[in-house]
Amino acid sequence: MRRRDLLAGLSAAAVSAAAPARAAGPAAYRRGNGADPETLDPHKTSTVAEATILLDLYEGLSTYGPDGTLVPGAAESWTTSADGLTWTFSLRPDGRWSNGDPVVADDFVHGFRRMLDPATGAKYASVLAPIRNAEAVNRGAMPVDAVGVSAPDPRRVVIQLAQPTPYFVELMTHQASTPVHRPSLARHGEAFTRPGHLVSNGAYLLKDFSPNDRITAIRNPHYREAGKVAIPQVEYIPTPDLAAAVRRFAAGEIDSLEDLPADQVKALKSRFGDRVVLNPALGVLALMVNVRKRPLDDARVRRALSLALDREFLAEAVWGETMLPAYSLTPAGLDNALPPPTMPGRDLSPLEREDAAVALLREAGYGPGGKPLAVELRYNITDNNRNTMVAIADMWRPLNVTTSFAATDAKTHFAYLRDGGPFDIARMSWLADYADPQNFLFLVESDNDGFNSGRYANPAYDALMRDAARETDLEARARILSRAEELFLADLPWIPLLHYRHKHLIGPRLRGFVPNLRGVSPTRWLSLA
Amino acid sequence: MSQSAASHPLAWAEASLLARARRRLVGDRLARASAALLLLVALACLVGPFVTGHPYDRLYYDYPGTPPSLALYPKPASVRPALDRLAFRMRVRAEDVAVTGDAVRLTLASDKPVDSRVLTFFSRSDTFGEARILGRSEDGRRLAVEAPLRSLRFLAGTDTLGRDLLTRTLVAGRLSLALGLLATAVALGIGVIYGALAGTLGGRVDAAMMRLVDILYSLPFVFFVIMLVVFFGRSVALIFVAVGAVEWLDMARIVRAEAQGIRRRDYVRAAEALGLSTAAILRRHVVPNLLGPVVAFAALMVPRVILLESFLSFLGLGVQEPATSWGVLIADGARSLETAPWMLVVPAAFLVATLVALTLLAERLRDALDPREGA
Amino acid sequence: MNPGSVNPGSTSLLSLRGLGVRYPQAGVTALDGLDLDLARGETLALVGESGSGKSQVALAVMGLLPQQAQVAGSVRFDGTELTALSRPALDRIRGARIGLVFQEPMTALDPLFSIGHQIALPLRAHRGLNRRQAMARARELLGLVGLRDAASRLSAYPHELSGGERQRVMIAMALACEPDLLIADEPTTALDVTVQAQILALLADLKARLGLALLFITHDLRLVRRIAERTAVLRAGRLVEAGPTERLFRDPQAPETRNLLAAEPAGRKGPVPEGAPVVLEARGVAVAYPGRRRFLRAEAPRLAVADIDLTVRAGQTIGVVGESGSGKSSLGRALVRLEPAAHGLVRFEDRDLTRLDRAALRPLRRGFQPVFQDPMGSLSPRLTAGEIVTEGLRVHEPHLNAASRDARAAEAFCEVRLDPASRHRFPHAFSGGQRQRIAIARAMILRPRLVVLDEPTSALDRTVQRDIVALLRDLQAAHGLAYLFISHDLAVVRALADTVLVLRHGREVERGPTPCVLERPREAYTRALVAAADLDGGLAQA
Amino acid sequence: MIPYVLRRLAQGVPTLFIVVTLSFFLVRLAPGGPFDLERPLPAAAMENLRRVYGLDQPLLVQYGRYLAALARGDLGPSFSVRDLSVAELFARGLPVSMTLGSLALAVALLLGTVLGGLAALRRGSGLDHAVTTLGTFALTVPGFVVAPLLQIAFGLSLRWLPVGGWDDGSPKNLVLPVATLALPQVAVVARLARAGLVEVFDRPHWRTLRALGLPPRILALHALRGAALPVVSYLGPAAAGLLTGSVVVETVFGLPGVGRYFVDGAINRDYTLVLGTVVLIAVFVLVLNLLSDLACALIDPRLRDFG
Repeated sequence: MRRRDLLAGLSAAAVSAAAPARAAGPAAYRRGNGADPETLDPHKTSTVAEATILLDLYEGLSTYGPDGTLVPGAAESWTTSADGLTWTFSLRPDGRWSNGDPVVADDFVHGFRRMLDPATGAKYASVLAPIRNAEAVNRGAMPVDAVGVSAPDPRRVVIQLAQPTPYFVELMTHQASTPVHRPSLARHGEAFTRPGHLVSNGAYLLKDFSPNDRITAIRNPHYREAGKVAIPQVEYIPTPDLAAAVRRFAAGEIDSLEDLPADQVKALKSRFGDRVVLNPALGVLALMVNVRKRPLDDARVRRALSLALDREFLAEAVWGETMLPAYSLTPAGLDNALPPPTMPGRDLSPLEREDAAVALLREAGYGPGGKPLAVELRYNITDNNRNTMVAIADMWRPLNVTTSFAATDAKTHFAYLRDGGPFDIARMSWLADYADPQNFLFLVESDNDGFNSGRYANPAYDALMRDAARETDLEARARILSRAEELFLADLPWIPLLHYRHKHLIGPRLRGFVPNLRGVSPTRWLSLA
Repeated sequence: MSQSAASHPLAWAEASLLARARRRLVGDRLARASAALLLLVALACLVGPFVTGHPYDRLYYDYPGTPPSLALYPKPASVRPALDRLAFRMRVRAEDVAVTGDAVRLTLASDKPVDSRVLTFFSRSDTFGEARILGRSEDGRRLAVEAPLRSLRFLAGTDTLGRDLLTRTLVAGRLSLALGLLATAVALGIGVIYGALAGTLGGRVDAAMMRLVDILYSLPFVFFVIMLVVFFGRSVALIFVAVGAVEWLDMARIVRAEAQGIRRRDYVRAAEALGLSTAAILRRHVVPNLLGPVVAFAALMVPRVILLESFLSFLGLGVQEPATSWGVLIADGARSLETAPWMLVVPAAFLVATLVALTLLAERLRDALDPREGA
Repeated sequence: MNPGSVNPGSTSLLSLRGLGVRYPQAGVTALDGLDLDLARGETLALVGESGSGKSQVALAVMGLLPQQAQVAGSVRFDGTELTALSRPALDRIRGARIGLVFQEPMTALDPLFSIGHQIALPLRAHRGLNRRQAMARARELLGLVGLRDAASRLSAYPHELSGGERQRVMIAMALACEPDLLIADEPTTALDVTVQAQILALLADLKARLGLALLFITHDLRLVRRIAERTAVLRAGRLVEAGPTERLFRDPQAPETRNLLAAEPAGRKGPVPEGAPVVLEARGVAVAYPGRRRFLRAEAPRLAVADIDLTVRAGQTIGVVGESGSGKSSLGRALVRLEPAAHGLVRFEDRDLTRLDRAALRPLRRGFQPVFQDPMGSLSPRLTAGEIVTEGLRVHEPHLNAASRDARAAEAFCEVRLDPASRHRFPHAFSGGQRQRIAIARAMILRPRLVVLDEPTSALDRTVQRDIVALLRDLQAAHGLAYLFISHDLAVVRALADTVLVLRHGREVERGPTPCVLERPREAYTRALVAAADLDGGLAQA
Repeated sequence: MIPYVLRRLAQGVPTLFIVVTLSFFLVRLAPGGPFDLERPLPAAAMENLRRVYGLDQPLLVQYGRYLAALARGDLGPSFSVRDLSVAELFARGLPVSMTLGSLALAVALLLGTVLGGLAALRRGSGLDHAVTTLGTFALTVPGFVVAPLLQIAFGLSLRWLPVGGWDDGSPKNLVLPVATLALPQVAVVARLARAGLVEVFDRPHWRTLRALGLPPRILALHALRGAALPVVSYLGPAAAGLLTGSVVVETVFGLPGVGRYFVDGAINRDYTLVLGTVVLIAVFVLVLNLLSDLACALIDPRLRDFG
């Protein structure tokens, strides 16, 4: 039994010794957090790592509960008009900024306006797009006070929507919808996000920011439920090297990780047991097909390519089960949705699938015996992307498809797609902002010029999406969206590969963690043993 | 080394320089060992992939992440799970499984008649060979088959996708060595010409030329290389031509210093007095006398380039599929150090052995090329 | 069989018995059964050509032989067997009781430390003086060895001193702890004649004043007579003859001794034929090196050669003499257009060279060829001797193929009296004299009319020198060559030159027919040179 | 000497200008910009951002503005760390990188000299071969392999040292990163020191010193000073690399140095950060080369002619 060498033995020994040795560490929760934030200005953020921190520092009108469900935040309640276009939020009387100032409705109005002000340069202004005039304001076509937000009194925020938006409450949890402390902003300008300057209304307040090292936040004494916040201090530690981060976790230097090296998850599971938590997420990894390019403009070819994929192998071998095989665009478990429709051919045995794929290709004039089909797979370089693409190329080989790779760094990849480069098939991924099928299906609307680089344009699909947007009956809306997804699955402008899962490594000290679809666990609900 | 020198002093002096250097190297045990090792690695990389029995890009879906072993796969214990997985894909049940030496007998059962075409799955799997039908039940719902076990050996294990690591390492070696040589050749060409020109011409030309070198020195190398990768990402060779075009700076400095020294030597004066043109002086006197330090530096540059490639791989900017290199394999291996240490150890062993041998050989070569040594 | 112990009765300070040094790895025996005695206060000269093993004696006594050397026999110093001593014990003797002065004044001092520091080293190590005391003593010592401005020179670094000054510092170091024995290994060889004379005088003076015993190692018999009471001659690691210096000079027994004594270049230059054509004419030649550029200003240019006129006829030899730094080499390079900083008019056989650019000059270059001092440095180590010799043919007779070039190489080898079979060897396989012959052959193969010889014999042993001088003279007679012969060695110049030009600081001091200048010098500087050279004094039979 | 230093520094200005110009246009030519994200920005958001950062101006105007700001010592705001300016990022990261780098340099110098000295004293012995071969070995193993191995050995198995983190520069956290950084440098210094010492031992003046019967302490001083030149002239440029951080060490050990910005800046097309790193390197190279030349002059009086 020389199969595992010394290192594996060493690490196994280390794990067994790991937990108790440093478990009695500091009272601070050392939270592994992917990357450093670009900014702590909630209106300029865009990344997941920022969302995690800002969820602790700020509180929107609504927010997330311990299990990721939507609960009232700065607003204690809200009402909706019958047409679904006017929302009235009532603020809590005891809402306080971290310097003791009361949180008032004008804070929110100002926040929405600032978010949409072109001068702010907000990346995520689209979160507020459902609000009336929001897009026009952000384009600079209207003045900022034209935004459909008002504060009739200090405790009421009234929001006018452009169209009914069933997921609007969830949008209000987003950091883009949080207010910023106006006096601090006025006093410090851009620098209001510095430790010492930053005044926030969440459960924590910023204490220190050391780039590439850690961000320290402490309990906000003025927070309305400060007494119930168990963890007095949280340190967000960036983990750019996941393997090294796991080692730090094993040594007890980090209490939890929110990303894991996928190719090692199997080993991590045997090493850390149920400390490894995998849970479905709101994301999809797909191959975007350039539907304007021959022969990929032929849906039969796209379906054939999709049928030949062994998604289980990808999920298991390449991604270490940190992904789930995707046979639809939307993942299961969304709000206001029917169960996702299934891709045609899903229930076939692999053999039948292959037969079907060959038949489809033959119809289109390709496949074994037909014209050779050469495609280029374009992807941004990461280990897992590379392995995924290699495996996909291998799976297409029996179809007589020869695959070449165009691997570039991320910036080049995304710029290439944005600029409409003549790609064949490109890797695409999407992490949704809210648990609604619309947040997936809008990706391939013909006028979505940011995401729809494959130039899919199906008038019937667009019409369904328009209908759904107008529909106020949630069940009817869900049915319309499901029909749209069926259209999508028949056309396959994107070939869904895998659905994301949240990956957590939870240390022995951490209590109160509840895995959930949105992958959020605000520190205020957690505690340390 | 001095033994042969002492026994044939005349033969020494009369042999050509290169022959002399060769003889001196052959007499040196360490040099011999290094050269032999390099030759072995090069040969293994060239021929090895045809011998290992695995195509370097073949994915064995049944064997991802297999540790190195002399043993044959499949192991008896893994036959059953493989069968179950296969049966699931065929949408049948595997019953009455019996492993007999190098074959397996079983019955495929299903609720509807079993299509015998599913048997192609056996030959397509990595575990079994082509299956033979032994018998069929009347209703067609049970099919007795026998399939031979396919024997595979992964001496150095497999990677995450189940590709044979030894084959991949050897194939990667081709690219790494070729890149090292290519970039070094470019750096050598530019550096020697540039440095020799600057050193020989001297004066204001020299000052201007060296100023340019200083400026290029002040550029952050990493940034420059990343930009090159961004620009030439599709062509590895082009990246390394460009890397060579950056790496020549040191070479130019060394060559210039040496050339300055040589230029002051009387034999260069004598050559000028004989009426040799500047080009001829460069060719016949300056460049040959630079040979020692240049060869040594070049041989040290090959490792540097190969390491640079591995650094780029660490950043995820290295060689791209389907090609692979030692740098890529090592960067992958370093990440899965705890879970699959062989993925690091195997390519790293090749890399380190090659680079150590190369460095040692370079030092010996420099000594051997010095005509004054051992005289 | 024991010629070294001439005074067996007296108690000797240093006594070598059967001293042998072998290098087993290289298969070389450097010293073989050497017996020598040196009494207190006595001066013994150890003479031999290069490779005779004379320096090995110094190293063996001082325990400085390389690790791979095997030492046999005994070295007794004042009753102590040195070969058996531990390193610390040996360190109490060397530097304290035995001083050593090496040949290389340019490199024998540590370039990184001030000379004061270096002279103070042995004082602090052996006398236990503190830094200030040691420095004070160092200043006295520098005064003792005759260094001017001793106090201010303490903080100077070796590279700021001249060769002679450095040798004085070396001697001061060696004498710092008032040793009983001073070993001087070729202490004057690399120095100008005038400096040589001063150093010899200094050694003699110090010896007299301090009662030193002196082991004086040299290849130059002429120096011996001035300083040594007894002389021993070494050849190939063996003692061939020893005895009182005067007897040795009067009545040499061993052939080796006789050979050394006859090493002075003999003969005189015959007259130049009437009406010989002018080969080279130079007017107002000057060499000015540009001053270094400093921040915002440039230093004044340094004038190496100022305003020299020269006419050389076929068959004529002009000797250019002067001390190092006198500009004689710069002048030589200027005349053959190898000196980019040269000015003035140079005509070669009716062609004005100064107006020609490099390319136009090239075809003319075969008419005038240089030969340099350092026979190793002037031969490219990566070409065979034959390739080196025929290199000029590639330029000037490009129609020749390899075979005919090779044949010409063989001829040229014969002409300079080298074995033609050796032309396939590389330069390092030749001795110094042979290398100089290769350099001469390289020039001769082009049949030049003028050869500028820049110290061609200075790096060679006396006996080799004599042969090269003879070769040069024969070549001149055979081909009617004109020579510009640059040398600091008046004996060689006397044997070769028609006319002597004396240079100092780049300017002409004196010029005239060789016998006139050397026998009846007009200028004081020339007189000093001639006196220091001691042209006939050293050798009785010369 | 002061005029010499001033002139050398003045010479750096045109170098800096050329380097900055070259890099400015190089990074602008690269495909993709700072705001090309995995999640493509809506056109309006992109437009707003470009305007906020002045990227909507013609390239030459941007270049002119950058140069003007640079002349005032302003490196501009970072595109990828929007809360901090490039200068602030450097101000926070440099102390970390320089602490690590200078410790690594010190270790390399000390250990390298000792090993090189031992090898030179026992030339041709087993020890000599061992030092040479191990040195070669150390030079061929990439840092991203050494670092995890050290983490596993000393952090996880032996549990002597923390696996990663900065912890405000606590000595325990410095050991492994410094070891990783120093390892190849130790090898280089050992090799240079050995070669330098061997050369000193072969020089005539070494014989002179030995003939004086000096104690080993004094001999060592002379030998080391004689061998110091190649080491110092190597360390100048090498220090520029070490002191400005190492992306590998900082990433694996999770340290807040500036080394990562060299890579991140380029990969994220963070234009100002990239140019900041360019300026940083150029200044370090300039200053350290100058320091190394001055140190060489201090060691060797023959180099003291500051012409």
